[in-house]
Amino acid sequence: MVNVLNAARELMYREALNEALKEEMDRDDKVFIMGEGIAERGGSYKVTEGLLEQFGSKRVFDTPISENGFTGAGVGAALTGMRPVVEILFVDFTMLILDQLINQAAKFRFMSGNTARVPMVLRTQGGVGNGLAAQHSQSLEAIFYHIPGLKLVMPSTPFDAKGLLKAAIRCDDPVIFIEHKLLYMNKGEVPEEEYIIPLGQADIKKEGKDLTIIAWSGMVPKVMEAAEILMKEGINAEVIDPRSLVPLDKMTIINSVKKTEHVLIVQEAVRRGGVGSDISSIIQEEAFDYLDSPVKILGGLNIPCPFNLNLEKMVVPQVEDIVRAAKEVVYSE
Amino acid sequence: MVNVLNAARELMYREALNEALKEEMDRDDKVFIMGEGIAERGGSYKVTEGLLEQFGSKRVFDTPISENGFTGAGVGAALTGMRPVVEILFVDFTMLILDQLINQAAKFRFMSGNTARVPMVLRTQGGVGNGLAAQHSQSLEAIFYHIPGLKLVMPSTPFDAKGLLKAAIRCDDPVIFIEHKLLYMNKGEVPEEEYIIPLGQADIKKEGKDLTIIAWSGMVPKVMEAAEILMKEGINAEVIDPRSLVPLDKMTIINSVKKTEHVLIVQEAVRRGGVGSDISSIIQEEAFDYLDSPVKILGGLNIPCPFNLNLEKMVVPQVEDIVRAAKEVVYSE
Amino acid sequence: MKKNTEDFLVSLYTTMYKIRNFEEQAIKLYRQGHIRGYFHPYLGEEAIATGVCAAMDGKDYITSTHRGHGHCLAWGADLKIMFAELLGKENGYCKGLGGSMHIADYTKNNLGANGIVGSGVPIAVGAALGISIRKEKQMVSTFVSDGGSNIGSFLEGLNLAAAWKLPVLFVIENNQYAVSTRIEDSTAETELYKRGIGFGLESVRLDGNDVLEVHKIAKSFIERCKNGEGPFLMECVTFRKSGHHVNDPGLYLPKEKVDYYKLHDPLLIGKKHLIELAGLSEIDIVEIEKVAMAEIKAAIDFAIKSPEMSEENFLKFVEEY
Amino acid sequence: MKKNTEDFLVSLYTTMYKIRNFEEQAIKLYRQGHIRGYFHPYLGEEAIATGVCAAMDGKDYITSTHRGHGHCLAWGADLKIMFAELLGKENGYCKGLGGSMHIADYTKNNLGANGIVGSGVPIAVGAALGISIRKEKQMVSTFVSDGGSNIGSFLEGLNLAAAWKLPVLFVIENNQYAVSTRIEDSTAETELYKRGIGFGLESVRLDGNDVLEVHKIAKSFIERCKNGEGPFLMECVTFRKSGHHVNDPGLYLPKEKVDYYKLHDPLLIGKKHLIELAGLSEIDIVEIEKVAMAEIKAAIDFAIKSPEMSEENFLKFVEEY
Ligand SMILES: Cc1ncc(C[n+]2csc(CCOP(=O)(O)OP(=O)(O)O)c2C)c(N)n1
Ligand SMILES: Cc1ncc(C[n+]2csc(CCOP(=O)(O)OP(=O)(O)O)c2C)c(N)n1
Ligand SMILES: [Mg+2]
Ligand SMILES: [Mg+2]
Repeated sequence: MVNVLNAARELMYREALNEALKEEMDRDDKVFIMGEGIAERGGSYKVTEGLLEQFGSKRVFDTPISENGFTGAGVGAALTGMRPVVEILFVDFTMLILDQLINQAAKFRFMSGNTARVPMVLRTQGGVGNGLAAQHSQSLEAIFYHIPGLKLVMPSTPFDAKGLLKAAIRCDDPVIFIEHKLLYMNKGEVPEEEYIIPLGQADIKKEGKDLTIIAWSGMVPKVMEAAEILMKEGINAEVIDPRSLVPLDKMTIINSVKKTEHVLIVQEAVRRGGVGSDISSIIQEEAFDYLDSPVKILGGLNIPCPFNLNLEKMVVPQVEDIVRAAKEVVYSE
Repeated sequence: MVNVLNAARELMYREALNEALKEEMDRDDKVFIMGEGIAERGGSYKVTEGLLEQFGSKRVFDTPISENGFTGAGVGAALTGMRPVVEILFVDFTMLILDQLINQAAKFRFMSGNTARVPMVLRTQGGVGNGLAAQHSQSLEAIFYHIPGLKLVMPSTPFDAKGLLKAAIRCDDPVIFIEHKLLYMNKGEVPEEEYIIPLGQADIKKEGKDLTIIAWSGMVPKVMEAAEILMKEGINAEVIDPRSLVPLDKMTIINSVKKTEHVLIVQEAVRRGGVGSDISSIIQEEAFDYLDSPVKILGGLNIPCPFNLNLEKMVVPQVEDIVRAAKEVVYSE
Repeated sequence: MKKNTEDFLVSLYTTMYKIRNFEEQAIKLYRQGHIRGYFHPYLGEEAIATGVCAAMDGKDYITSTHRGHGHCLAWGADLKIMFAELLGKENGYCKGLGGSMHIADYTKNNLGANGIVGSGVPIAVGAALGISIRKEKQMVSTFVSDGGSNIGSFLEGLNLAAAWKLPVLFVIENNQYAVSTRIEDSTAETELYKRGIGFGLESVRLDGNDVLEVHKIAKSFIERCKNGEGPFLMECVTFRKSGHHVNDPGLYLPKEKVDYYKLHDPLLIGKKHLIELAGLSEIDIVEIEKVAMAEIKAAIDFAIKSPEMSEENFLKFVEEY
Repeated sequence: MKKNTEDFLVSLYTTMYKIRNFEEQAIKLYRQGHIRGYFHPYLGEEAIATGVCAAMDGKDYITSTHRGHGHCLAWGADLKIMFAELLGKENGYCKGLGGSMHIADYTKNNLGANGIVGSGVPIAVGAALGISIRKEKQMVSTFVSDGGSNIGSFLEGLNLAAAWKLPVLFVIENNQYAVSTRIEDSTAETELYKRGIGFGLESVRLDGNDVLEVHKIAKSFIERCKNGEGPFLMECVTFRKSGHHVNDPGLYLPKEKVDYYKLHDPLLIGKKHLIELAGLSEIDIVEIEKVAMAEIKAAIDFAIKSPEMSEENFLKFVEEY
C-alpha cells in the first residue's frame, strides 16, 4: 500500500485530478489539454476548472464536436513532442475514436521500430449512475485492455487519481485514463507534497485472510462497504484494487490468492468478456493449486443500461450482491 | 456435429459464402449488400462475385470510403425493414464504426423497449497472414464479444461459413460475421441442398478423450493439424469449434471438459483480454471440480503484428506451439 | 384568407405551443424529481420541427438529436406516452428503458432521439437508402445542430446521400451554440449551408424561428425529394431559449442575443401569423392554448399515475441477451 | 535562364525520376518475392509530392497515405533505407516492422504513411496544433486522395484546422479512383476543393501532373501558413499510371484516360521544363537519369544483402508490451 505520506488534507476526486493537471502543466509546458467544454466551463465534472485562467487559451481550449478528429490531433501533437491530455466526455463516445487509439496511437511505437512515441493521455469517464441510460452508462475498459500498446488506468480514490494521473502524463506511451461518474465528489486524503504513483502497482485497500476481492474504479467503494459487513459476519476479506489494469500487478494478486485461497472479482462492466475474465484466467493459470474454490466473477448483467432508476440498480453489482457472492465463494467448499 | 447431409461437392470458403449470399438474396428481396469494391470488382476476396449481375445495382453496390457513414446507413435500413449485409474490408477498420455498432445497432432493441429491431449482418475479415502488418492483421472479436446486443460468428470451414451466414442474415439482431483472410481458398464439403446452421451450436471437429482443445476461425485448421500429431504421440484430443461466440454453446464445452478434464484454448488474438479468457473463466466457474489441471490459453503475443514475414509467424500460435501447449496441459499433473 | 389556411396556421401554432409547454412542464417535473437523467429542452426552436414535420406524411421518417422532444411532438406523438417515457414508466414509448435521449416511436416511423451527437444522420441516410431500394415515394428528414455539423457522421452522411441521390432532407438547427461553445469557435465558416454545397447538395439558409418560412422551404424540398431530386439541406438559424440542459442556467449566452431572440420568439411570430394571416383574435388564441394546456396537464397526471416496469418483467428482457 | 533555376528544375526532375524508378524496381522485387504485403505504387503522381515537398523545409512535417513511397522520397529519404524497409530488413526505416504502408522517418519529421485511409489527416492537424502552441514557424502538409476525401477523419480535420487557424496544407491527390471506384460514384461534387470552401479554407484546383504548377501554388500556401494565414487546400488532379496495388492490372481504368495521361505524364512535363526553361539537352537528361539509376541499383543491392531482425531482438520488443 502506497503511503499517504503525512497527509491531513481532504480533497474530492475531481479536485485531486485538477491538482494533478495543474502541477503537471506547471512543470512541463509541453502538457496541454483539450476537450469539449473544458476551458471556460471547466469541464462537465469541474475537473479542469481554473486551468484556462492559469495557463491561457493556447494550452487549455475547447474542441468542436469532432471526437475522432481532435483525438487524432492529440496523437499528432504527441508524436511531435507535445504531451496532450485529451478529454472525451463519456467512455461511450470513445467508440468514435478507436481508430486513432487502436490503429494509430497504440501502434506507432511498434510500427516505427521504436522510433516514434505517443505520450498522450486520454481522460474519459464511465460507469452507471443517475439515469443516463444506455449510451452514457457503459464500462468499456475491456476494449482498451485487449490492445497492445495502450496503458489503462482506473483510479478509485482521490489519492490514487492524483498520483496516477501525474504518472500517466509522464508516461511515454498512450494512456487511457478512465474516471467514474459517481466518484467525482468522493473525498479522501491527498497530501500537500508532490507524489506519483507508478503505473502497475496494485493497492491493497484492506488486508484480510479469508478471501481476496479484486475490484477497481466505481466498484471499490461498494466492495469496501461489503467488506465491512462481511467482517461483522466473520469473513475477513482482502480488497485489492489494481488501479492500473495495464500494466497489471499480477504479483500482488497472486500473492493474495495464495494466502486466502478464495477469489471474488467484482466488475461493473457486463460479465461477458470483461477484464475480470482475464484476471480470472491468469489466477487460474498461475495459482491453480492454491484455489480452494472457483474464482467467481460478479459482473454487470449482459444487457444495456436501462433509463429507469430502479432498474438501473439491477444491472450493476450492489453492496448486497457483493456480500452474497463473497459468502458463496467462501462457503462453496 | 451437424450432419454434412449427403454432400459430395467441394467448395472454397469464399464460394460457400457467395452461395449463402446468393440464396438469401434470392429468397428475400429485402436483403442487399454494400461495401467497398464489392459490386463490379466482386470484393477483395471474391466473396461477392457475380451478385451485381444477378441482383442489379440497387441491391449490390459500392460505397465511398466512409465506413462509419455507410455502416450507419446499414443500421438505418435495417431499422426500417431491410436486411443489409454490410462489408468492412478488414476488421481493423471496424474501429471506425464502433459507434454505429456498439452505441446504435446493439442498443436499439433494448432502448426502444423491444419495439425496434436491427437485422443487419456486418461481414468483415481478420487475422494474421501475408505480411499485411499492424493495421491489417488484428483479431478483434473480443471487442464485439463484450457488447450485449451483438451476435458474433467466426466460421472456420466452408460448410460452417455457408450455413452460418444464412442464419446470420435471417437473424433479427445485428450479427458481426468475421471471416479469416487465410481461409478463403480452403476447400471443404458443402451440400447442394439448402441448410442452415443455427447460431449457438458448437461443432465437435474431432472427438477425443484426453483433452479438450477449443479454437475458432483461422486457428481451427492449425489445431486439427496439431491434433493429428498429438494422436501419433498418444494424446487423443477433442477439438471444439464454437463457431458462434455469441451466443456461445457452453453446454458442449462443459460436457467435453467433464469428459477430458483438461483444457487448452487456442486463440489468434492477443492473449490479454481475449475471448479465450472468458471461456476459461466460464469453464472454471462451471466445471471447476472436473479440472485436472488449469485451463491453458495459448494466444497471440501481446504486441502488434510485425511486417516481416518471419517475425509475423512468431506472434500467432503455430502448429508446433499448439502441440507443445497440449502436452503441457496433459502432462501437467 | 381561406379556411384551410386558418386551420393550418392554427395547427402549426398549437404544435409549437404544445412543445413549449411540454418542455416547461417537464422541467418542473424534473425539478420535483419525477424526471431524472439528461434533459435537453427544445425551447426557442419550436418552429423548426413544427414547420418541417407539417410538410411530411406518416409514411416518411425522421431521426432526431439529444434535443428530441420537439421533433417527437411535431411528428405527432401522444403527450401521455411521451410524459410516461420521460418519467421512466412502463407504458412510455420505450417502456421506461430509453428516456428523454432515446425517445422514439418505431411503429410510426419516428426513428428516435439519439444520445450520440450526429449519429442519427447516417441512420436517416440508411432509411432513405431502403426507400430507394424499394422504389417507394417516401423521404427522411434528419435533424442536427451546429455542433453536430462538425462530426464525421454528419459529414459522411451528407456525401453519401448526395452520391446516392437519396430522398433526405438535412435540417441544421443552427442555434449557434454547442453547450457553451460558440459556433465561431468551432468552425471558420459559420454559414453552415455551405457544407452542403461542397458535397453537391442544393442548400439554403433561413430564419428558423419563422414557422411559415421553415414550412415553405421544407415543403418544396420534401416534394422534390419524393420526385427523386434529393437530397437537400436547410440551415435554420435559431437560438436556445434556455441553457443546454435543464441544470444549465446558460449564463454564457450573450445578453444581446438573448434579448433579440426574446422578441424574435417562434411563438410570438406564430401568434402574429394567426392574427395577421388567419384573422384570429387574442381571445381565440387563448382558447387554443387552454385546450392544449388541459391536454398536457391530463398527460402529466396519466404519467405520474402509471407504473414502472417490474423487476420480473425486466429480467425477461435480460434473458434475451 | 539563371543557374539556380536550372538546378532547381533538375532537382525536381531527379526526384520525380527517382520515385518513378524506385516504384518500377520495387515492383520487380515484389514479383521476385523480395517484397511482400501491400504495395501501392505512386506511379503517375510524382509531380505532387515532388512539387509540394520542394517548397517545405526540414523543420516542417508531412503525413502520407497508403500510397506513400513518393512522399517519403520527395521528403528526402535515403533510397537504401527505404528499400531495406520494403524488404523487411532490420536496417530499414522501421526495422522491417512497418513495411510499405507504415514507412516513416520520425527523426526527420516524416510522420509516415498510413494503412487507414484518411487517418493521417487528424495527425497532421495535431502536429500543426503543437506548432501553434509552441509558436514556431513550421507547417505541416498532409496528403489524401479522392477516396479519402469522403471519410470523417479528413472532413473533421479540415474543419478543425480552419477553426483553429493552423498551419496545414491539405493536398488532395485526386487521381479520380479509389481502387476501382470512380470519383463520380463516390460523390455528387467531383471538384473536391469545394469541400475546403465549405469549411472556410482558401482552396484551389490545379493540374497535379505539372510539377511547376504544383510547386508554385504550394510555395505560396506554405509561406502563408508560416505567416499564420493557414490552413489551405489544394486539389491536384492526377491519375494512377497503374492498378491500385501491385497485383491489380487496373483493367477498369478507361482507355481514353489512360491514353491521355500517358501523354500528360509528370515526367514528360518535367522533361519539357528542363529543355524549354533550363535549356538542357536530351543528352544532359540521360546523364541525370543514369546517375539516379545507379543510386537506385546500389540501394537495392544494399537492401537485399541486409539482414532481418533476429527472433531474439524481436522478443526484446515484445517484452516492452
Ligand atoms: C459524439 C458526442 N459528443 C459529445 C456529446 C455530448 N454533448 C451532448 S449535446 C452536446 C452539444 C451539442 O451541440 P449541438 O450539436 O449544437 O446541439 P444543440 O445542443 O445545440 O441542440 C454535446 C457536446 C455527445 N452526446 N455526443
Ligand atoms: C478506412 C479505410 N478504408 C478502406 C481501406 C482499404 N483501401 C486501401 S486504399 C483504398 C483506396 C483509397 O482510395 P483513395 O483515397 O482515392 O487513394 P488512392 O488509392 O487513389 O491513392 C482502400 C479502399 C483502408 N485502408 N482504410
Ligand atoms: Mg447547437
Ligand atoms: Mg484516389
